[in-house]
Order: sequence, then C-alpha cells, then structure tokens
Amino acid sequence: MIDSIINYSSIASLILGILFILIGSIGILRLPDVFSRIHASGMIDTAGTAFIILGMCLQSGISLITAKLIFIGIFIFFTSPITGHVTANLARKKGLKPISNNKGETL
Amino acid sequence: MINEIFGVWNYWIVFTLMMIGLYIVISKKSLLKKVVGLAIFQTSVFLLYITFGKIAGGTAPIITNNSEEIYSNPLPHVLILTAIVVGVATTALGLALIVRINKAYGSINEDEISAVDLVDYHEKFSEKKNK
Amino acid sequence: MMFLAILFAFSVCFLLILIRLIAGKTTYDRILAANSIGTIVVLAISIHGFYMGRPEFIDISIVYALINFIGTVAVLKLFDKGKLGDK
Amino acid sequence: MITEIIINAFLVSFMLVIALFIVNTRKVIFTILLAGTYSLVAALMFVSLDAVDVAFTEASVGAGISTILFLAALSFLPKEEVQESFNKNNIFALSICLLIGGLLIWASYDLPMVGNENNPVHQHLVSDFIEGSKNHIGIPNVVTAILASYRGYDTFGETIVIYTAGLAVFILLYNRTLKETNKSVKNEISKK
Amino acid sequence: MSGHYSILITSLGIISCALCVYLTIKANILDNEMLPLYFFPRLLQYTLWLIKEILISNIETAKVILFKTEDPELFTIKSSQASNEGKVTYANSITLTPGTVTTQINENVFEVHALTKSFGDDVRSSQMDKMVSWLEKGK
Amino acid sequence: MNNLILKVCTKVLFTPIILFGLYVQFHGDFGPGGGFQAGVIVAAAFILYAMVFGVDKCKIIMPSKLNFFLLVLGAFLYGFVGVVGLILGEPYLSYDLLGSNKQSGQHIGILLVEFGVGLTVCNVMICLFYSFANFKFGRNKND
Repeated sequence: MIDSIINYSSIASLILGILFILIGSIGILRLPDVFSRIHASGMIDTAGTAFIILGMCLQSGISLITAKLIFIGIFIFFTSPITGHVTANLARKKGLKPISNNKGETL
Repeated sequence: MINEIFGVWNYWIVFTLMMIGLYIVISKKSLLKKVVGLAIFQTSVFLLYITFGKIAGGTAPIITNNSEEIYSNPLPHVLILTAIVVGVATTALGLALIVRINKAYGSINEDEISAVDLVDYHEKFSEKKNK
Repeated sequence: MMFLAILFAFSVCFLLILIRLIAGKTTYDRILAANSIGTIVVLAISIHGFYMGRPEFIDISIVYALINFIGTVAVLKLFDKGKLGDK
Repeated sequence: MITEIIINAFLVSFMLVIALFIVNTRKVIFTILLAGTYSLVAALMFVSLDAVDVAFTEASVGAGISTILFLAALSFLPKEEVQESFNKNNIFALSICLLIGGLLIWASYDLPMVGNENNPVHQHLVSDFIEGSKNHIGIPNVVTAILASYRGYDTFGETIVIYTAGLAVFILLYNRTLKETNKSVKNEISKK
Repeated sequence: MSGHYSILITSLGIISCALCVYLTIKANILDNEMLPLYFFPRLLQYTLWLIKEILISNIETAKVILFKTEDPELFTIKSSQASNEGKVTYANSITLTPGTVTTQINENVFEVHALTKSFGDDVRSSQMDKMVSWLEKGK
Repeated sequence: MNNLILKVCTKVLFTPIILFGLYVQFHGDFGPGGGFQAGVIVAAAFILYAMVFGVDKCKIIMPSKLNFFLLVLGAFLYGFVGVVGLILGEPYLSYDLLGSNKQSGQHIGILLVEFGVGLTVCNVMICLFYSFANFKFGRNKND
C-alpha cells in the first residue's frame, strides 16, 4: 500500500519536473532578450531540478544514493543563482539594455 | 531490420564524425580551429573503441554481489581512460605552440604566416645578392 | 519504461535549447544556453542510472555540475577581463 | 535490449549535429562553447555505453580542463577568424574526406554488430581479468585493477607523457626576464 | 559516503579531511563570509519559506512564458543588511526566485530586473528583505 | 572579477570541491574514479580560486616551487613503488609482497600508485594554468 503510494507520488513529481523543464526550455527559445531568458533558465535550475531529484529520492528510498542526490540538488541550488547573476551583471556592464514589451523600446 | 540498421548506425556516425574532424584539419586556415578539429577526431576514435566494448544487456564493469551479471568489456575502457588525459596534454602543448606562433608572427592564419616567411626569405636573399 | 519516456522528453528539451545555442543573438544568450544544457545533462545522467538499474554512479553527475559551473565562470571571466589570469 | 542501442544511436546523432555546426562558425568563443557541449554529450554517450570511468574522465578532463585551456589560450589570440571563400582547396579536402569516409562505411559492413556477445573482442583475456580482479586482487572496480596492476607499465608511461607535456608547455610559455630581452635588443642596435 | 568501512579507508578519509582543513586555513578564507555560523539557528525556517516562494513564483513564470504576457522592468531597491554575507544571501534569494534577477550591486543598492510588474511589486514590498535581516540577526 | 557574490560563493565552495576530489581519489577501488579524475577535480578547485581571486593569491596556497616539487614527487612515487617490489624479490611493478597477504598487498600497491598518478595530474594541470596565465604578450617583431 505505502509502496504504491510512494511509487505514484514519485512518478507524479518526475512528470511535474519534466513539465517545468519543458516550459523553461520553451521560454529560453521564445523570450525576447537575455535578461528575460535568465528567468526561464532559472526555472529549469530550481523547480525542474528540485522535482526530478525529489522523484528520484522517492524511488531510491533511504540510502547512500539519496544523500548523493541531495548533494547534487544543494550544489545546483548554490551555483545557479551565481551564474545567472554574473551573466546579467556582465551584460549590464557591457551596456546591453533590456527590452520593454509595451513600446518596443529599451528601458 | 531495425536491429540491422541500429547495429551499424553507431559505426556510420562515428566515421562521419571522424571525417568532419579530418575536413576541419585539412581545409581550415586558422590554427586554433585545427586543434578543435583534432579534438573532434580524437573523441570519435574514443567512441569507436568504447562501442566495441559494449555488450547488450551488460552493465558497467564494477563487480556486484549478483554472480550471474554480464559485464561489458573493461579493456577498451582502460586504454581510452589514459588516452583522454594524454589527449588533453597534447592539446595543451598545441595551444602553447599556437600562442608562441602568434607572438612571433602576429597572426594564426596559415596563409599570413607563410606570407611573412616568404617576405623574410626574399629580404635575406636580396641582401646576400647585394653584398 | 517511465524512465525511458523521461529520457526522450529530456532530449526534446535538449534540442530546443540547442537551437538557442546555435541561433542566439548575443554571446550571453549562448553562455546561458550552454549552462542550461549542462544542467539537463546532469539530470539525464542520474535518470539514466536509474533506467539501467544501477544508480550507484551518481558521482559522475556531481562532477558534471561542478565542471559546468567552473566552465561558465571561466567564459564570463574571459569576457569581463579579456584574460584569465588577472584579478 | 534493443532500447539501449536506440538510445545510443539517438545520442550519437546529437553529436553529429553539433559537429556539423562547429565547421562553419567564425567566432572562436562560439566554437569553444560548442566543443564543450560536444564533449558533454560524448560523456553522456559513454555512460550509456557502460563505460563509467571513461565518462568520469571525459566529463572532468575533456569538458572541463580542455575548455578552460582553450579559453586561457584565446586571451592571447585574435577573437575572430578571417573570412574564407569556398575554393579549390576545400573541394580537394572534401573529396578526400568523402573518399575515405565511403571506404570506412563500406568496411563497416564487415564489423560485428554493436552489442553482440560473441564479438571477437570479448573472447580473449577479458574473463581472466574479471575473475582475477575478483579473486586475486580483491577490488570490485575491474578498470582500476587493470589500470594499476595488470597494465601498470602502460599507466607509468602515460604518467611520464603527461609530466613531459606539462614541462614542455612551461618551457614554451616561460617569460624570459626583462634583462635578457633588453640585452638582445641592445645587441641588435649595436650591430646596425 | 563510500559505503565501505575498513580501517584503511576510514583513516584515509580522516587524513583527507585534515588536509582540507589545512588548505582552508592556509588560504585564509575561514571567516564569517565563508561559514556564517550564526545563520544556522533560523536557517531551516528561512529555507522552508524560500522554497514556498520559489514554488509560487515558478508557477507564475510558467504562466507568463506560456501565455506571452511578459512586461519586463528594471528598478533599484535598497537592502538593509549590514554584512556581506547577508547581502549575498539576499541577492541570491532574489535570483533564485524565477521572475526576478539581481543585475548589479553597489554598496546597499541593488538593481533588479523583473519579468512583469507584479514580480517587481513583490520585491518592492521588501518582505524578503525583512526575512533576510531577521535571519541575519539570529543567535 | 570584482563581484561580491562570486567571491563569497567561491570561499564557500573551495573546500567541498577538494574534499570531493579526495573522496574520488581514495574511492577509486570501489566505484568509478581514480587518480586521473581526482587530480583534475582538485586542480579545478585551485583554478577556480585563481580565476576569482587572481593568480597571485593562489600562489600563496600553492607556490610554484611546491607545485614543481609535488609534480616530480608524483611521478617518482609511481616508480618507487615498482622499485620496492624489485627489492623484495618480485618483478617490477608487482605489489604482491607489499602487504601481509596477496590481496592486501595488491590493495596497498594500487592505492599508492593511484595517489602518485593523481598528484602528477593535479600538479600538471595547475602548472599548465599558471604558465598560460603568466604569459606576457608583448609584441616585438624581433623575437
């Protein structure tokens, strides 16, 4: 009984994670400029990764693998905002300006 | 049918990759691009070796408690493991040479380098003649 | 079977981001796309371990995450200063 | 187990796409980014071909260190390539590549199928190594056992090669001190 | 971590830990910025709150991406943290929630890029600022 | 790079990366890993530090002289293990007599050899990075 509940919940969270990653990659393709695309890539790094790692943790049960998976999760949580911020910072420094949607002009 | 196509598909793509690497090395004038081409060639050779070692249904050659497990062939893995690291060492050596060439000639384009060489040669030749 | 489906979904995402990597307008777009591809490959490796039934090899994906981060920092540093060594 | 082989075929096709785009890029930094992605996919490929240790090495060495080295070298090199038109040389190179590639693909019909158990590669030595590392050496990882024990000479040679390469790069890029360059400049001036 | 517990392996593990500590001390990076110990008592509660925020903003961002209603804006805010590690935690938390990215840091003034106006309002309401300051004052 | 976030986070990440590298080094007998990979990971930590804080600060932790000493020591260790086997009356590079019985002897031998490889690879990578970073590009045509 409990086994099947865990199994189904892990499947659900895996599918949720895949959905987030799919939407994120569509966002990377579709959004207009670098600054907006960083949000989409942030979605892949936070929600997608978290849900997929949660799903895999539920699959493996309590073991060494779970510890390693959580380690990966923490690592990606640490590094993703750094790369996002540094990219945005450099783009600002080099004089790139974000595009505003309403008037088609830069902010 | 599917079995036959996918059975040799890997080989085909690996050979195509090899040829792409060779084409870059032969035809591109930029020395840096040539090193990238060499890296592609290298990786395709590694893939070829590892493909030979694969057994369908086998697992990685790390022994488990299950005694009836089939393991893939570990010998190509060992050869390629060392080859990758040596490949990086040679790549670094090539890059260092390119940097030195750029310092000496002011360019990394093959044509420009040989043009500079030709000019130097003619200058020396004419100096000798004058003397 | 489920893991196989997830792997194929990953490859669709991979293709989508690869289009951005190839067609990206500015270099920052490309750096961002390369970083996202790295994250997806990290997840794909762990999923592949579960699919093959031997999930002990998650060390590889840790290394991937690490290398991905360091590579991105290196590219950005080159863009900022034009040289890797200086402060 | 046909699905494994299909996954492999899929991944290797990705690598083909990336490699095709490497050929015609002119911005060097973009080439390097693509090459990094290429070796990432190669490592994923190694995982799916059961070569865990090789994937580990490719991920850390091929994707990481070589990208960093390319970038470090790029800081001293021009950032864009010269425009090249498609000329006689390229046709020559293309025809050579097509010829060799055709020959190799023709030869591939004689190669054994991917993943077949009865391939000649799997017949010699391998079972000895696996049994030996179980009983004689007592280490679960067969690759490490072969690397360090059965083929110890080989690895020793490789280590020396890396060592030599490191020293060679150091010598090539060593900055001569300012005094020496001043001296050589002075000598040349005095000659003139 | 390894799952094997012979004497040799355990002692090697202890040696490698000692080597790491030695390198860290030699690199002279062992300070509050590296290991903000005084964060720990309230860290768990903060993390849970952050995860909730991340989930909400993820769903919002997904909606924006799917229904094409992006309306980006760029604005500056002030942060009230005193120490470097507090500022970094705040900036990272802003970046971690999709929809908002910190683009520049000058002393106490952050420049933030938001995907829509409502994301910008969330940041301007400075709830997260208060949470981080609260985390910083823990002890 | 003068970036506050990057500096603080590098400080946080530096030690765990090295610890992970050493774990890979000594765990190579049981799982994937070994000298080559571990050397590269440890070198990557130093390279990250050098990129963010500058090469000069990295040379405080890993001076050039120490770097070369360890570089030679790694290659020497590998050869020396082989010589020990030779002294004990075995062929070169066979580790049977290093321990109390055959298996533990092999185990110790493999560990030592892998450590030598790891030391060499790590220091070669650091040396490569140092020499690329320190290279001065003064353009004089007479060179």
